[in-house]
Amino acid sequence: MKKISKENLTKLFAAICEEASLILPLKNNGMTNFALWSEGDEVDLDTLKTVKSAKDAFFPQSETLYNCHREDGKLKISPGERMDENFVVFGVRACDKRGFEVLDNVFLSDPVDSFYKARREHGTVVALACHAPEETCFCSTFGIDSAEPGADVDTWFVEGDLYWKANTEKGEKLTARLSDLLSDADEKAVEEEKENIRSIMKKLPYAGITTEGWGGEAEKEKFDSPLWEELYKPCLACGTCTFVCPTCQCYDIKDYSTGEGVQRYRCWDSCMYSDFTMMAHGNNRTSQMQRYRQRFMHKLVYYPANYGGMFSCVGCGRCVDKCPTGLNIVKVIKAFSKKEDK
Amino acid sequence: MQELVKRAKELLADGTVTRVLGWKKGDLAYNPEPAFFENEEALSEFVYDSFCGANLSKYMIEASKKEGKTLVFLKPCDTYSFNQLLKEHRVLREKAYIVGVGCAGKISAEKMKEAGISGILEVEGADALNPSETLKVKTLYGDKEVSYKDVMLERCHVCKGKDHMIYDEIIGESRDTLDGDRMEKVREIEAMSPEEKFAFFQSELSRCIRCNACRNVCPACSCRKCVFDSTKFDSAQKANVDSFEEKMFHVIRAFHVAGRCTDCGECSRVCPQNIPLHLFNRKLISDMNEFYGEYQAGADAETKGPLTAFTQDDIEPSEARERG
Amino acid sequence: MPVEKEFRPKIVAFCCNWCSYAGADLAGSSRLGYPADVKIIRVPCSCRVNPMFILRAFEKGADGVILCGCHPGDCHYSTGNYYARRRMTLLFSLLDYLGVEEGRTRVEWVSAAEGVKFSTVMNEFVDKIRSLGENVRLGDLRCKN
Amino acid sequence: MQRIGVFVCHCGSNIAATVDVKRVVETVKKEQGVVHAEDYPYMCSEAGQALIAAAIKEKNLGGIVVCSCSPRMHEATFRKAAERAGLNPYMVEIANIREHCSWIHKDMEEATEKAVILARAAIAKVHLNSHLQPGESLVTKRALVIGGGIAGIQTALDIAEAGYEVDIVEKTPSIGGRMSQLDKTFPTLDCSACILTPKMVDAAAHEKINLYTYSEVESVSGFVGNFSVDIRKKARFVDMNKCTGCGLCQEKCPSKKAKSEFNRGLNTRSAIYTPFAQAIPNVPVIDTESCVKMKTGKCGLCEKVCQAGAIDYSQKDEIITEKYGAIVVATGFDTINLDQYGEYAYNESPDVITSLELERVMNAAGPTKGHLERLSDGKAPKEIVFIQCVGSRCDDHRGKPYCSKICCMYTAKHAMLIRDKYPDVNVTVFYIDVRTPGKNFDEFYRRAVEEYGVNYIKGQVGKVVPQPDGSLLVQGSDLLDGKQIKMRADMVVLATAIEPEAGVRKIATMLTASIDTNNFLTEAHPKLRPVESPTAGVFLSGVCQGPKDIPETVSQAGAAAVKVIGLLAKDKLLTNPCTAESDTLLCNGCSVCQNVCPYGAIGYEDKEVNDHGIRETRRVAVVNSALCQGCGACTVACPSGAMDLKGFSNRQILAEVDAICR
Repeated sequence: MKKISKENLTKLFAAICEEASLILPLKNNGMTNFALWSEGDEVDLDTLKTVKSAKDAFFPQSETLYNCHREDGKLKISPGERMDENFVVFGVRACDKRGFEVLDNVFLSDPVDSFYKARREHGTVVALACHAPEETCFCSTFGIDSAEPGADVDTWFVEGDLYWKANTEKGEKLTARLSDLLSDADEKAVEEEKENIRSIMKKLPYAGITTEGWGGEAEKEKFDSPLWEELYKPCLACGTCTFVCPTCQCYDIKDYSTGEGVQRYRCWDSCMYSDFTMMAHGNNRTSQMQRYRQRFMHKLVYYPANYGGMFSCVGCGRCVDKCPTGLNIVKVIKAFSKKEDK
Repeated sequence: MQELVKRAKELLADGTVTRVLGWKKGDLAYNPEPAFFENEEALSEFVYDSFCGANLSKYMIEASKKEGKTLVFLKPCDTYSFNQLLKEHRVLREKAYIVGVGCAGKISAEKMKEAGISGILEVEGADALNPSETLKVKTLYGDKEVSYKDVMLERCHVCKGKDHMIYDEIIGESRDTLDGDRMEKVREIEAMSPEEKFAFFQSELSRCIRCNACRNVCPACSCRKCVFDSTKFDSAQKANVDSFEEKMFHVIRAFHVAGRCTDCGECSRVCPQNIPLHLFNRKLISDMNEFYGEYQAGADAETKGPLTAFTQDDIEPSEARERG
Repeated sequence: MPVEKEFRPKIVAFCCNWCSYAGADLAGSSRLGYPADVKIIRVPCSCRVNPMFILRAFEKGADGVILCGCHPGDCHYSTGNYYARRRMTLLFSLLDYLGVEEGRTRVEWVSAAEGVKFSTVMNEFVDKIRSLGENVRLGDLRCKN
Repeated sequence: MQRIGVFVCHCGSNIAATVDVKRVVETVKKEQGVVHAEDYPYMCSEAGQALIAAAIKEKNLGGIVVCSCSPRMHEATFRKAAERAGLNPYMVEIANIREHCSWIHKDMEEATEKAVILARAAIAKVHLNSHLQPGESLVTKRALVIGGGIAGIQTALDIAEAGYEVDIVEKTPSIGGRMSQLDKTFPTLDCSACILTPKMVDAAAHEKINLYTYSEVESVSGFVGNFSVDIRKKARFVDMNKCTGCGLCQEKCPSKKAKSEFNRGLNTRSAIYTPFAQAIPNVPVIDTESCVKMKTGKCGLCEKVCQAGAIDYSQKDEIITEKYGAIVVATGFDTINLDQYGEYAYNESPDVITSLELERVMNAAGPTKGHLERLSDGKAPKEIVFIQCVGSRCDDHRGKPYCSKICCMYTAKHAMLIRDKYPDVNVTVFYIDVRTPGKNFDEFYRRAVEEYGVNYIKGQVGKVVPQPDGSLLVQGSDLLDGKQIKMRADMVVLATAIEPEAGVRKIATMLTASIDTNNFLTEAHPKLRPVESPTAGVFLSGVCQGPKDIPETVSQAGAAAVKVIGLLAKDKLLTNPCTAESDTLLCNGCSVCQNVCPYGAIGYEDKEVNDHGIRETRRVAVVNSALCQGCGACTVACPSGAMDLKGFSNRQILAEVDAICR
């Protein structure tokens, strides 16, 4: 266990940047999002939840897959760049850290997504324990311990210090590189902090939410439930929930004509959108009810069916915070358990 | 609130309406959701409090396609949107039974969090018609207090007024919440140098994640298929790959709703990144009022909007700039 | 010192078929020159010009966009340019508000008989765009190489 | 993706001298979809067209781009050529590399580069063109002539002679126009009335011609072959069917102080009046401004004396709607207002008059019964000065930049007539240039100088100053002698510039006909289509199109008639297929397009739709392609992009934008 005083954080960031780039929560006009750090930026490690999750670091909202243009009547293709420099994502919460694992299942299993893989290989995750969980949090539902994220490096703020603990080889390497700035610390303060966090987690309004009844086995029964027809109605079909979500991984591939050529890029897509998975004949899902159902079925049924029971919701509560009409995954879970109670 | 439920039950019972469009209790202190209630029993979950900011008029597009009338609760500002939708034949008057509900200004959890309150468990005093001046908030981290005005939505500080523009009946009195000039920020930006203007909007718009919440909540953006989702202009976009795209999206969106936007403020309310989107709409409203005479979209369902009308001696674009 | 390459702006001129396009033809047949930077797109009427077209031009690298139509009152379709006038007044005002330099957009009314005016306007407009330099505020970087 | 052919025209050296056509050909060959490109000296020639046709067939082209002159010149030519070769004519696009390129640029490098870009834009567009089919519309076999002067009368007579119905709308109480105000006509010195009156009578008597005098066009809608026109028949207060034209009412009318419009205000007329003796119809009108009965309710003398009982004070303006296939504008001219020309003392002295006023003075039916006398004191003038180019060829804002064309000749005519009838009167003409291009015109002018001793001075008059003795001091310059001239005159006659009738702008707007900065109506092509307006179905006759004398006016009137006859002889017309079209699946049914449509071409229907599996009834816009003229206002008003314009679709225009900006 190491520590560094809060006042020296900027030095720490600068030191990280000597051999890697640094992505961490920055404040812009009152809103905090993960972004590339440079000296003078307003770092915000107090805000519990960035608006967008940290997934951009490994799966950016858009990225170029390849460029093509005509040269002497022939098509020339140049592939998009894979990440080839080390970077550090700092201040990731336990939920977002689990989110990366959800993405790993999808992008690192065959066929491997080489863009994602390159980023994962070059990125070191420094997580930050949640000092003050909020009422919208429910990570414990998915067995996540916000007091001990388990990333390459875990950190805790206690009093005026940031406590630092490396968990992996990558984490150790980073720690070694920063050893000049880090001093040794005992774990007592951190243990107290962990206890404190865990006790708050128990008091959260969503503390009792369980995923009982969900998972791959529930497919038919959940899919056919008449509840969806009631639940989806206020949905505006915007993509807020999917774009702030740390685990939504759907993307669309589009072409952009630059005049002299075409840039093929991918960008996040949202299953809430009417043109999601649009094909020549039209859409698989023609109504918003179907689209709405898809999102939750994916998180709570299809994904666990494919990946050994792991849910693709991490309980970060961003959708609870941000849905324009007050809808969220917890309401869905609750509605089903209420129905089943009857 | 009980009065609304009572009236809804009566209208359901006597067959005037087949369903009720209102707000349903949330699972937290502050997240009620728009909801259709098909029967008396369902109305037990009905709520109308200070967090019921959502403008229900756009849901009437779908409700107009259904059998029978829908009772819809509209706040004064929502009635402008309803009128505008009526003008554009997107909703049917005969399918709506409008109960105009009183409003004392709406608040949001977002604003409370901005005011430094986190871990909200209970909010006391958020009564829709008669809220307390100071809200008592029970949180995970102790009891807090916050002034109602401080957590009120921006749009309520520049409220269009207490009058409903269209209704079948009114329940509950509205409260005056106006204490600002809605064009103040617009003027402030107008006075900036082009460089400052550009920097300001660049910084605001750079946060846009193209979630389309602003568009999808907007009662004026009622297109079956938005140009940004269709291939008609080769303009289908899903992400802001380049900073130009967010400008394109927001400029065109503002232009498409010009003369139709009632300034209901929903776009700014729902933006997850808190981008002051109303600043685009208000600029256009301000220009149209100045150049073509005062016009309030949705004040009635007949008057032609400024972009579907003209006079022979309208201002020239160059003159408009000189006035700039 | 490297010699700076002369800035040659890309300028799109939307001209209505009945007045301004004919005015441009007359400028041509009268040999009234203007810089080759101006490229004309023929539209039936100024009211055919969608703000989307103008933004698209900037997106793809235009440095200036000008819209020319019949004089108010002389529209071949009676009312088209009146609508165009309102639309452009508002669009340009909004672009100014966004911080795009004012001179990059312009509306001019040019009749079929005004070859001289067409040429003068285009010369002026090109000068203005040259003085403003390259458009960097309203373009898609992917199109700049 | 189409298989595209590009054809680059040299236009002799018009294009080829500035644009490297070979390089254009080589460069566009690399463009996507271009499978054929070639150049030729004259693409529009028969051989050029054959070349295009051959390529279309051999290379199986799906679209062609012709890089040539303006599409306003030869788009139709190339479309026809394509059609003959079996290609839909709307698969042709023109890149205007002459008017918009070679003619305005000097640098070959620059012009060639631009020509390539213009070609690329056209190629990008033609990729998105679609096969359009023109519709058909029926032709109403009836013509409207606006204006009943010599131009209108002649046009109407010629059309009627071909067997078609014609209506003449004339705003004054009688047909006849300016020509009826003239005394004699150059260069033959015919009496104007003697040659005009028979034509007026012919027109009135013709079974195919219907006169609406004292009437004005109120509004026009529709399009070529199918115009609908509202005509306001102003209340005459005299029953046309009952009036015998005896003239007793005018004689007895107690109010005789109204200025005679016919005599240019030089004398007065009664409140109930016919403008002149030979007026057609010979039915008076009551001028409500001067009529005592109308103003005070008392009087009613005319009603009392009218034995036919034709007076009807209760008459109201009546609006009738008529359908026409073609409309001819023959609204004529007036002299300009001289308020700005203080130096000629026109407003100060009654002895300074315009030439048109002199016509009335010289006319036997005029204010002086044809005696040449000063209007101030009735004395016979001894010294008359004519001033030419008053307000014509003027480079300041007071006058007109153009030559009024008729003044040199009528001034020579006036001078000659005066010298002939009053040999003791000295006549001096100040001129800038004397322009006499016309049959027997120069001979006529020379006679005035040589035989009649008219004193022509090249120079301008700076000032006319009324003197205490009633005479006028004329200060001018003699440019040939290079000296200042001061001379005394008894009368000064101003050859005042002519301009289109005041109401023509309103009429042009109603007809959506273009008008130039001087208010002359614009012709479809200055050389090749001089009697047609750019607006289909609208034709031009007489001075409304530009200054003309009588023989030119009559020729143009006949030419306009031929164009009308050619149109009315058709039973059906092909309509422009470039009309708006709404995509039912995208339409919101919001009515915004209908609000901006100037033709009422958009309606709404409740339609059953299947929107990717969603079946419902929707209110959607439907365009009546017979009414739609293709302006595109609706396409921009439509927020969802449901409304698009065929031939100028959103994607076509965007493709052009992209190609130009690339």
